[in-house]
Amino acid sequence: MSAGRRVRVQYFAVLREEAGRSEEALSTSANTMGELYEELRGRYGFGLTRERLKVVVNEEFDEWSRPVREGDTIVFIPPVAGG
Amino acid sequence: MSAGRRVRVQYFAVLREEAGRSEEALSTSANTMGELYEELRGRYGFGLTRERLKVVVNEEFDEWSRPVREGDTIVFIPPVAGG
Amino acid sequence: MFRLSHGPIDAGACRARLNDPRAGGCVVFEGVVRDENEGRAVLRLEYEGYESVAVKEGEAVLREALEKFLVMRAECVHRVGTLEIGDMAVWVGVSAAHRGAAFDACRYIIDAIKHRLPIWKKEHYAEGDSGWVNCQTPASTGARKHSGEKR
Amino acid sequence: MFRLSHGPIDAGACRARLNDPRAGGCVVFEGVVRDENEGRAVLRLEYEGYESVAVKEGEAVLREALEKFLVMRAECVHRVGTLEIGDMAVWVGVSAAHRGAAFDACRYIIDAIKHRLPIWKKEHYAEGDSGWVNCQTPASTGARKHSGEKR
Repeated sequence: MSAGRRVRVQYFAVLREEAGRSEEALSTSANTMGELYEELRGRYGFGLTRERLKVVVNEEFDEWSRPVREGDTIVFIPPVAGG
Repeated sequence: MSAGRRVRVQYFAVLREEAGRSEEALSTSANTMGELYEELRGRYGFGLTRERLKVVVNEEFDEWSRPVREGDTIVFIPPVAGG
Repeated sequence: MFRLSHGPIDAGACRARLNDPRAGGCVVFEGVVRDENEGRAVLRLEYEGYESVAVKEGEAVLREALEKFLVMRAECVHRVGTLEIGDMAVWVGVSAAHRGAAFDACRYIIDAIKHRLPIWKKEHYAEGDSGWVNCQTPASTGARKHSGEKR
Repeated sequence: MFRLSHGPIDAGACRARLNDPRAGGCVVFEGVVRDENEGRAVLRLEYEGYESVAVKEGEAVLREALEKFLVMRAECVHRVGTLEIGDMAVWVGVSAAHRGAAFDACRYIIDAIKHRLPIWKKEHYAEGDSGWVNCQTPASTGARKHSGEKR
Protein backbone atom coordinates (compact mmCIF):
# COMPACT_ATOMS: atom_id res chain seq x y z
CA MET A 1 0.00 0.00 0.00
CA SER A 2 1.30 3.42 -1.03
CA ALA A 3 1.72 6.29 1.38
CA GLY A 4 -1.40 8.46 1.88
CA ARG A 5 -2.12 11.32 -0.51
CA ARG A 6 -2.43 14.75 1.02
CA VAL A 7 -5.62 16.61 0.09
CA ARG A 8 -7.67 19.55 1.30
CA VAL A 9 -11.36 19.04 2.08
CA GLN A 10 -13.80 21.94 2.55
CA TYR A 11 -17.14 21.46 4.31
CA PHE A 12 -20.34 23.44 3.80
CA ALA A 13 -23.76 23.61 5.41
CA VAL A 14 -24.89 20.41 7.14
CA LEU A 15 -21.54 18.69 6.52
CA ARG A 16 -19.68 21.64 8.02
CA GLU A 17 -21.80 21.40 11.14
CA GLU A 18 -21.44 17.63 11.42
CA ALA A 19 -17.66 17.74 10.82
CA GLY A 20 -17.31 20.66 13.22
CA ARG A 21 -14.98 22.43 10.81
CA SER A 22 -14.97 24.38 7.54
CA GLU A 23 -11.94 22.70 6.08
CA GLU A 24 -9.01 20.47 6.85
CA ALA A 25 -5.85 19.11 5.30
CA LEU A 26 -5.61 15.35 5.57
CA SER A 27 -3.74 12.34 4.33
CA THR A 28 -5.82 9.53 2.89
CA SER A 29 -5.33 6.11 1.38
CA ALA A 30 -8.73 6.31 -0.36
CA ASN A 31 -8.36 5.66 -4.09
CA THR A 32 -11.51 7.44 -5.30
CA MET A 33 -13.73 10.32 -4.23
CA GLY A 34 -16.37 7.77 -3.30
CA GLU A 35 -13.99 5.96 -0.98
CA LEU A 36 -12.89 9.26 0.55
CA TYR A 37 -16.47 10.23 1.36
CA GLU A 38 -17.09 6.87 3.03
CA GLU A 39 -13.90 7.31 5.08
CA LEU A 40 -14.98 10.75 6.26
CA ARG A 41 -18.55 9.64 6.82
CA GLY A 42 -17.21 6.96 9.15
CA ARG A 43 -15.10 9.52 10.99
CA TYR A 44 -17.76 12.27 11.40
CA GLY A 45 -21.02 10.35 11.20
CA PHE A 46 -22.45 12.32 8.27
CA GLY A 47 -26.17 11.62 7.97
CA LEU A 48 -26.34 12.03 4.18
CA THR A 49 -25.61 9.02 2.01
CA ARG A 50 -23.43 9.42 -1.04
CA GLU A 51 -26.34 9.13 -3.49
CA ARG A 52 -27.67 12.47 -2.27
CA LEU A 53 -24.37 14.32 -2.76
CA LYS A 54 -22.22 15.55 -5.62
CA VAL A 55 -18.49 16.08 -5.53
CA VAL A 56 -16.42 19.05 -6.70
CA VAL A 57 -12.68 18.60 -7.21
CA ASN A 58 -10.50 21.66 -7.79
CA GLU A 59 -13.61 23.77 -8.40
CA GLU A 60 -15.12 21.48 -11.07
CA PHE A 61 -17.97 19.02 -10.64
CA ASP A 62 -16.53 15.53 -11.03
CA GLU A 63 -17.31 11.80 -10.75
CA TRP A 64 -17.30 9.67 -7.62
CA SER A 65 -14.90 7.34 -9.44
CA ARG A 66 -12.32 10.07 -9.91
CA PRO A 67 -8.96 9.05 -8.39
CA VAL A 68 -7.76 10.97 -5.35
CA ARG A 69 -4.57 12.80 -6.31
CA GLU A 70 -1.99 14.56 -4.20
CA GLY A 71 -2.95 18.23 -3.70
CA ASP A 72 -6.64 17.93 -4.65
CA THR A 73 -9.12 20.35 -3.11
CA ILE A 74 -12.35 18.43 -2.55
CA VAL A 75 -15.86 19.55 -1.64
CA PHE A 76 -18.80 17.25 -1.08
CA ILE A 77 -21.99 19.03 -2.14
CA PRO A 78 -25.11 18.34 -0.04
CA PRO A 79 -28.53 18.82 -1.71
CA VAL A 80 -28.69 22.49 -2.65
CA ALA A 81 -31.45 24.99 -1.86
CA GLY A 82 -30.61 28.33 -3.43
CA GLY A 83 -33.14 30.90 -4.55
CA MET B 1 -89.61 56.18 -40.96
CA SER B 2 -89.26 57.27 -37.31
CA ALA B 3 -87.43 60.42 -36.26
CA GLY B 4 -83.67 60.01 -35.76
CA ARG B 5 -82.32 58.84 -32.40
CA ARG B 6 -79.91 61.18 -30.68
CA VAL B 7 -76.65 59.54 -29.60
CA ARG B 8 -73.15 60.56 -28.62
CA VAL B 9 -70.18 59.08 -30.51
CA GLN B 10 -66.60 59.29 -29.24
CA TYR B 11 -63.64 58.79 -31.58
CA PHE B 12 -60.18 57.51 -30.68
CA ALA B 13 -56.85 57.06 -32.43
CA VAL B 14 -57.07 56.64 -36.21
CA LEU B 15 -60.85 57.21 -36.22
CA ARG B 16 -60.42 60.45 -34.26
CA GLU B 17 -57.93 61.70 -36.81
CA GLU B 18 -60.08 60.66 -39.77
CA ALA B 19 -63.25 62.16 -38.28
CA GLY B 20 -61.38 65.31 -37.27
CA ARG B 21 -63.06 65.30 -33.87
CA SER B 22 -63.00 63.50 -30.51
CA GLU B 23 -66.73 63.27 -30.11
CA GLU B 24 -70.01 64.51 -31.44
CA ALA B 25 -73.71 64.41 -30.71
CA LEU B 26 -75.72 63.31 -33.69
CA SER B 27 -79.12 62.20 -34.79
CA THR B 28 -79.27 58.96 -36.75
CA SER B 29 -81.82 56.74 -38.42
CA ALA B 30 -79.45 53.74 -38.25
CA ASN B 31 -81.15 50.81 -36.54
CA THR B 32 -78.07 48.92 -35.37
CA MET B 33 -74.49 49.71 -34.38
CA GLY B 34 -73.36 48.14 -37.65
CA GLU B 35 -75.56 50.46 -39.67
CA LEU B 36 -74.37 53.45 -37.67
CA TYR B 37 -70.72 52.61 -38.40
CA GLU B 38 -71.45 52.34 -42.11
CA GLU B 39 -73.25 55.69 -42.03
CA LEU B 40 -70.28 57.37 -40.34
CA ARG B 41 -67.79 55.55 -42.55
CA GLY B 42 -69.58 57.03 -45.52
CA ARG B 43 -69.47 60.50 -43.97
CA TYR B 44 -65.80 60.51 -42.86
CA GLY B 45 -64.17 57.98 -45.19
CA PHE B 46 -62.86 55.72 -42.40
CA GLY B 47 -60.27 53.33 -43.84
CA LEU B 48 -61.00 50.46 -41.44
CA THR B 49 -63.75 48.03 -42.33
CA ARG B 50 -66.17 46.90 -39.66
CA GLU B 51 -64.65 43.41 -39.36
CA ARG B 52 -61.53 44.95 -37.83
CA LEU B 53 -63.41 46.94 -35.18
CA LYS B 54 -65.33 46.27 -32.00
CA VAL B 55 -68.06 48.43 -30.56
CA VAL B 56 -68.57 49.71 -27.02
CA VAL B 57 -71.98 51.04 -26.00
CA ASN B 58 -72.37 52.87 -22.70
CA GLU B 59 -68.94 51.61 -21.60
CA GLU B 60 -69.65 47.91 -22.29
CA PHE B 61 -68.45 45.86 -25.27
CA ASP B 62 -71.51 44.98 -27.33
CA GLU B 63 -72.69 43.38 -30.60
CA TRP B 64 -72.90 45.02 -34.02
CA SER B 65 -76.54 43.95 -34.09
CA ARG B 66 -77.37 45.94 -30.98
CA PRO B 67 -80.18 48.43 -31.65
CA VAL B 68 -79.32 52.12 -31.54
CA ARG B 69 -81.24 53.68 -28.66
CA GLU B 70 -81.85 57.29 -27.76
CA GLY B 71 -79.08 58.58 -25.48
CA ASP B 72 -76.51 55.84 -26.21
CA THR B 73 -72.82 56.69 -25.94
CA ILE B 74 -71.03 54.76 -28.67
CA VAL B 75 -67.34 54.12 -29.32
CA PHE B 76 -65.96 52.18 -32.27
CA ILE B 77 -62.75 50.41 -31.21
CA PRO B 78 -59.98 50.18 -33.83
CA PRO B 79 -57.42 47.34 -33.49
CA VAL B 80 -55.70 47.89 -30.15
CA ALA B 81 -51.96 48.05 -29.47
CA GLY B 82 -51.38 48.51 -25.76
CA GLY B 83 -48.32 47.33 -23.86
CA MET C 1 -55.20 47.38 -9.00
CA PHE C 2 -55.05 48.67 -12.57
CA ARG C 3 -54.16 52.29 -13.28
CA LEU C 4 -53.51 54.52 -16.28
CA SER C 5 -50.71 57.03 -15.80
CA HIS C 6 -50.27 60.30 -17.69
CA GLY C 7 -46.70 60.69 -16.40
CA PRO C 8 -43.71 58.39 -15.86
CA ILE C 9 -44.46 55.11 -14.09
CA ASP C 10 -42.92 54.81 -10.61
CA ALA C 11 -41.74 51.19 -10.68
CA GLY C 12 -40.58 51.28 -7.05
CA ALA C 13 -43.99 52.33 -5.79
CA CYS C 14 -45.63 49.65 -7.94
CA ARG C 15 -43.28 46.99 -6.60
CA ALA C 16 -43.98 47.97 -2.98
CA ARG C 17 -47.66 47.15 -3.48
CA LEU C 18 -46.74 43.48 -4.09
CA ASN C 19 -45.22 42.96 -0.63
CA ASP C 20 -46.81 40.22 1.46
CA PRO C 21 -45.19 38.16 4.24
CA ARG C 22 -46.57 34.97 2.66
CA ALA C 23 -45.03 35.80 -0.74
CA GLY C 24 -41.97 33.82 -1.80
CA GLY C 25 -41.53 35.44 -5.16
CA CYS C 26 -42.47 38.35 -7.38
CA VAL C 27 -42.44 38.41 -11.16
CA VAL C 28 -42.43 41.78 -12.89
CA PHE C 29 -42.78 42.64 -16.56
CA GLU C 30 -41.81 46.10 -17.81
CA GLY C 31 -42.58 47.06 -21.39
CA VAL C 32 -40.30 49.80 -22.73
CA VAL C 33 -40.27 51.78 -25.96
CA ARG C 34 -37.86 50.25 -28.48
CA ASP C 35 -35.95 52.16 -31.13
CA GLU C 36 -37.42 50.09 -33.96
CA ASN C 37 -40.53 48.14 -34.92
CA GLU C 38 -41.01 45.92 -37.95
CA GLY C 39 -37.64 47.04 -39.24
CA ARG C 40 -38.41 50.78 -39.08
CA ALA C 41 -36.49 53.23 -36.87
CA VAL C 42 -38.86 54.72 -34.27
CA LEU C 43 -38.31 58.15 -32.66
CA ARG C 44 -41.17 58.23 -30.18
CA LEU C 45 -44.65 56.87 -29.50
CA GLU C 46 -48.02 58.24 -28.55
CA TYR C 47 -50.36 56.07 -26.52
CA GLU C 48 -54.03 56.99 -26.47
CA GLY C 49 -56.62 55.24 -24.31
CA TYR C 50 -60.37 55.09 -24.00
CA GLU C 51 -59.72 55.58 -20.35
CA SER C 52 -62.89 54.58 -18.53
CA VAL C 53 -63.19 51.31 -20.45
CA ALA C 54 -59.44 50.60 -20.39
CA VAL C 55 -59.47 50.84 -16.58
CA LYS C 56 -62.56 48.67 -16.30
CA GLU C 57 -61.08 46.02 -18.62
CA GLY C 58 -57.68 46.21 -16.89
CA GLU C 59 -59.33 45.58 -13.52
CA ALA C 60 -61.16 42.61 -15.04
CA VAL C 61 -57.87 41.14 -16.30
CA LEU C 62 -56.27 41.43 -12.84
CA ARG C 63 -59.32 39.81 -11.21
CA GLU C 64 -59.13 36.93 -13.69
CA ALA C 65 -55.44 36.40 -12.90
CA LEU C 66 -56.16 36.28 -9.16
CA GLU C 67 -58.87 33.68 -9.80
CA LYS C 68 -56.96 31.50 -12.29
CA PHE C 69 -53.57 31.33 -10.55
CA LEU C 70 -52.41 30.78 -6.96
CA VAL C 71 -51.12 34.31 -6.55
CA MET C 72 -51.43 36.91 -3.81
CA ARG C 73 -51.28 40.28 -5.46
CA ALA C 74 -51.41 41.55 -9.02
CA GLU C 75 -50.82 45.13 -10.13
CA CYS C 76 -50.61 46.92 -13.45
CA VAL C 77 -49.97 50.48 -14.60
CA HIS C 78 -50.17 51.51 -18.26
CA ARG C 79 -48.90 54.86 -19.41
CA VAL C 80 -50.64 57.09 -21.95
CA GLY C 81 -49.34 60.19 -23.74
CA THR C 82 -46.06 60.79 -25.57
CA LEU C 83 -43.18 58.40 -24.79
CA GLU C 84 -39.53 58.46 -25.83
CA ILE C 85 -37.22 55.51 -26.53
CA GLY C 86 -36.51 53.66 -23.28
CA ASP C 87 -39.57 55.03 -21.47
CA MET C 88 -41.66 52.48 -19.63
CA ALA C 89 -45.06 51.98 -21.28
CA VAL C 90 -46.44 49.30 -18.98
CA TRP C 91 -45.58 47.71 -15.63
CA VAL C 92 -47.08 44.38 -14.49
CA GLY C 93 -46.25 42.72 -11.18
CA VAL C 94 -47.44 39.60 -9.38
CA SER C 95 -46.49 38.10 -6.03
CA ALA C 96 -47.13 34.49 -5.04
CA ALA C 97 -46.05 31.84 -2.57
CA HIS C 98 -44.36 29.91 -5.38
CA ARG C 99 -42.70 31.20 -8.49
CA GLY C 100 -44.45 29.11 -11.16
CA ALA C 101 -47.82 30.72 -10.50
CA ALA C 102 -46.24 34.18 -10.45
CA PHE C 103 -44.65 33.68 -13.89
CA ASP C 104 -47.86 32.28 -15.36
CA ALA C 105 -50.06 35.04 -13.94
CA CYS C 106 -47.71 37.84 -15.02
CA ARG C 107 -47.65 36.53 -18.57
CA TYR C 108 -51.41 36.08 -18.63
CA ILE C 109 -51.90 39.68 -17.56
CA ILE C 110 -49.54 41.31 -20.07
CA ASP C 111 -50.94 39.19 -22.93
CA ALA C 112 -54.51 40.16 -22.03
CA ILE C 113 -53.60 43.84 -21.50
CA LYS C 114 -52.11 43.99 -24.98
CA HIS C 115 -55.02 42.29 -26.70
CA ARG C 116 -58.09 43.51 -24.84
CA LEU C 117 -57.63 47.05 -23.54
CA PRO C 118 -58.78 49.96 -25.73
CA ILE C 119 -55.34 51.54 -25.94
CA TRP C 120 -53.71 52.60 -29.19
CA LYS C 121 -50.15 53.35 -30.21
CA LYS C 122 -48.97 55.78 -32.85
CA GLU C 123 -45.38 55.36 -33.96
CA HIS C 124 -43.37 58.33 -35.20
CA TYR C 125 -40.66 57.13 -37.56
CA ALA C 126 -37.18 58.49 -38.24
CA GLU C 127 -38.23 59.04 -41.85
CA GLY C 128 -40.79 61.63 -40.75
CA ASP C 129 -44.05 59.73 -41.19
CA SER C 130 -46.17 58.09 -38.52
CA GLY C 131 -48.77 55.36 -38.18
CA TRP C 132 -51.24 53.77 -35.80
CA VAL C 133 -49.93 50.27 -35.04
CA ASN C 134 -52.20 47.46 -36.32
CA CYS C 135 -54.52 50.00 -38.02
CA GLN C 136 -53.00 50.24 -41.49
CA THR C 137 -55.32 50.04 -44.47
CA PRO C 138 -54.47 49.87 -48.19
CA ALA C 139 -55.16 53.61 -48.42
CA SER C 140 -53.06 54.63 -45.40
CA THR C 141 -50.12 52.40 -46.21
CA GLY C 142 -49.46 53.40 -49.80
CA ALA C 143 -46.31 51.83 -51.23
CA ARG C 144 -44.73 51.16 -47.85
CA LYS C 145 -45.77 48.09 -45.90
CA HIS C 146 -45.44 48.26 -42.13
CA SER C 147 -48.57 46.83 -40.63
CA GLY C 148 -49.02 44.14 -38.01
CA GLU C 149 -47.31 43.62 -34.72
CA LYS C 150 -45.38 40.47 -34.02
CA ARG C 151 -44.83 40.81 -30.27
CA MET D 1 -23.29 38.93 -14.88
CA PHE D 2 -23.78 36.73 -11.82
CA ARG D 3 -22.88 37.99 -8.35
CA LEU D 4 -23.13 36.85 -4.75
CA SER D 5 -24.00 39.60 -2.28
CA HIS D 6 -23.25 39.59 1.45
CA GLY D 7 -25.56 42.55 2.04
CA PRO D 8 -29.00 43.64 0.80
CA ILE D 9 -29.55 43.38 -2.96
CA ASP D 10 -29.96 46.74 -4.72
CA ALA D 11 -32.78 45.92 -7.14
CA GLY D 12 -32.64 49.34 -8.81
CA ALA D 13 -28.97 48.98 -9.67
CA CYS D 14 -29.62 45.48 -11.01
CA ARG D 15 -32.50 46.71 -13.15
CA ALA D 16 -30.39 49.50 -14.64
CA ARG D 17 -27.97 46.93 -16.05
CA LEU D 18 -30.76 45.55 -18.26
CA ASN D 19 -31.27 48.80 -20.19
CA ASP D 20 -30.77 48.56 -23.95
CA PRO D 21 -32.36 50.75 -26.67
CA ARG D 22 -33.31 47.63 -28.62
CA ALA D 23 -35.08 46.10 -25.62
CA GLY D 24 -38.88 46.08 -25.68
CA GLY D 25 -39.37 44.30 -22.39
CA CYS D 26 -37.77 43.22 -19.15
CA VAL D 27 -38.85 40.34 -16.95
CA VAL D 28 -37.64 40.28 -13.37
CA PHE D 29 -37.96 37.58 -10.72
CA GLU D 30 -37.35 38.41 -7.07
CA GLY D 31 -37.24 35.63 -4.52
CA VAL D 32 -38.11 36.79 -1.01
CA VAL D 33 -38.04 35.06 2.37
CA ARG D 34 -41.49 33.76 3.30
CA ASP D 35 -42.84 33.42 6.81
CA GLU D 36 -43.52 29.71 6.41
CA ASN D 37 -42.27 26.64 4.54
CA GLU D 38 -43.89 23.22 4.41
CA GLY D 39 -46.39 24.38 6.98
CA ARG D 40 -43.83 25.49 9.58
CA ALA D 41 -43.52 29.12 10.74
CA VAL D 42 -40.10 30.48 9.76
CA LEU D 43 -38.33 33.29 11.65
CA ARG D 44 -35.26 33.78 9.48
CA LEU D 45 -32.92 32.03 7.06
CA GLU D 46 -29.21 31.55 6.63
CA TYR D 47 -27.85 31.12 3.12
CA GLU D 48 -24.39 29.64 2.76
CA GLY D 49 -22.54 29.33 -0.55
CA TYR D 50 -19.47 27.59 -1.90
CA GLU D 51 -18.72 30.93 -3.40
CA SER D 52 -16.13 30.33 -6.11
CA VAL D 53 -18.09 27.46 -7.64
CA ALA D 54 -21.48 29.18 -7.14
CA VAL D 55 -20.25 32.18 -9.13
CA LYS D 56 -18.76 30.00 -11.86
CA GLU D 57 -21.98 27.96 -12.17
CA GLY D 58 -24.13 31.11 -12.02
CA GLU D 59 -22.16 32.64 -14.89
CA ALA D 60 -22.61 29.41 -16.85
CA VAL D 61 -26.39 29.55 -16.33
CA LEU D 62 -26.55 33.14 -17.61
CA ARG D 63 -24.43 32.24 -20.66
CA GLU D 64 -26.75 29.34 -21.43
CA ALA D 65 -29.80 31.62 -21.24
CA LEU D 66 -28.20 34.10 -23.65
CA GLU D 67 -27.51 31.24 -26.08
CA LYS D 68 -30.87 29.47 -25.81
CA PHE D 69 -33.21 32.46 -25.96
CA LEU D 70 -33.41 35.63 -28.08
CA VAL D 71 -32.55 37.95 -25.21
CA MET D 72 -30.20 40.88 -24.85
CA ARG D 73 -29.08 40.96 -21.26
CA ALA D 74 -29.34 38.63 -18.30
CA GLU D 75 -28.32 39.43 -14.74
CA CYS D 76 -28.53 37.64 -11.41
CA VAL D 77 -27.58 38.42 -7.83
CA HIS D 78 -27.94 35.88 -5.02
CA ARG D 79 -27.61 36.91 -1.40
CA VAL D 80 -25.78 34.91 1.27
CA GLY D 81 -25.78 35.33 5.05
CA THR D 82 -28.66 35.83 7.47
CA LEU D 83 -32.00 37.00 6.01
CA GLU D 84 -35.23 38.08 7.68
CA ILE D 85 -38.80 37.60 6.46
CA GLY D 86 -39.39 39.77 3.39
CA ASP D 87 -35.69 40.13 2.55
CA MET D 88 -34.75 39.52 -1.06
CA ALA D 89 -32.72 36.34 -1.48
CA VAL D 90 -32.29 36.39 -5.25
CA TRP D 91 -32.85 38.81 -8.13
CA VAL D 92 -32.99 37.66 -11.76
CA GLY D 93 -33.57 40.02 -14.69
CA VAL D 94 -33.65 39.63 -18.46
CA SER D 95 -34.24 42.14 -21.26
CA ALA D 96 -35.27 41.21 -24.79
CA ALA D 97 -36.79 42.67 -27.94
CA HIS D 98 -39.95 40.61 -27.38
CA ARG D 99 -41.53 39.54 -24.14
CA GLY D 100 -41.92 35.79 -24.73
CA ALA D 101 -38.17 35.20 -24.81
CA ALA D 102 -37.69 37.35 -21.72
CA PHE D 103 -40.23 35.31 -19.71
CA ASP D 104 -38.74 32.00 -20.88
CA ALA D 105 -35.16 33.03 -20.17
CA CYS D 106 -35.95 34.44 -16.72
CA ARG D 107 -37.68 31.25 -15.71
CA TYR D 108 -34.87 29.11 -17.11
CA ILE D 109 -32.35 31.06 -15.04
CA ILE D 110 -34.15 30.93 -11.71
CA ASP D 111 -34.91 27.21 -12.12
CA ALA D 112 -31.25 26.45 -12.90
CA ILE D 113 -29.98 28.73 -10.10
CA LYS D 114 -32.10 26.85 -7.59
CA HIS D 115 -31.10 23.39 -8.76
CA ARG D 116 -27.45 23.72 -9.73
CA LEU D 117 -25.66 26.30 -7.60
CA PRO D 118 -23.87 25.12 -4.44
CA ILE D 119 -25.93 27.33 -2.12
CA TRP D 120 -27.66 26.02 1.00
CA LYS D 121 -30.45 27.35 3.15
CA LYS D 122 -30.93 26.83 6.87
CA GLU D 123 -34.38 27.63 8.21
CA HIS D 124 -34.85 28.83 11.79
CA TYR D 125 -38.34 27.93 12.98
CA ALA D 126 -40.66 29.70 15.39
CA GLU D 127 -40.58 26.57 17.56
CA GLY D 128 -36.86 27.09 18.20
CA ASP D 129 -35.30 24.38 16.06
CA SER D 130 -33.66 24.74 12.68
CA GLY D 131 -32.84 22.65 9.63
CA TRP D 132 -30.98 22.63 6.34
CA VAL D 133 -33.59 22.57 3.57
CA ASN D 134 -33.51 19.36 1.48
CA CYS D 135 -30.85 17.80 3.74
CA GLN D 136 -32.97 16.01 6.31
CA THR D 137 -32.04 12.43 7.21
CA PRO D 138 -33.86 9.93 9.42
CA ALA D 139 -31.46 10.84 12.24
CA SER D 140 -31.81 14.61 11.91
CA THR D 141 -35.55 14.63 11.50
CA GLY D 142 -36.60 12.66 14.55
CA ALA D 143 -40.34 12.50 15.07
CA ARG D 144 -41.08 15.64 13.05
CA LYS D 145 -41.24 15.38 9.29
CA HIS D 146 -40.35 18.51 7.38
CA SER D 147 -38.08 17.49 4.55
CA GLY D 148 -38.35 18.19 0.86
CA GLU D 149 -39.06 21.39 -0.94
CA LYS D 150 -42.02 21.63 -3.26
CA ARG D 151 -41.21 24.89 -4.98
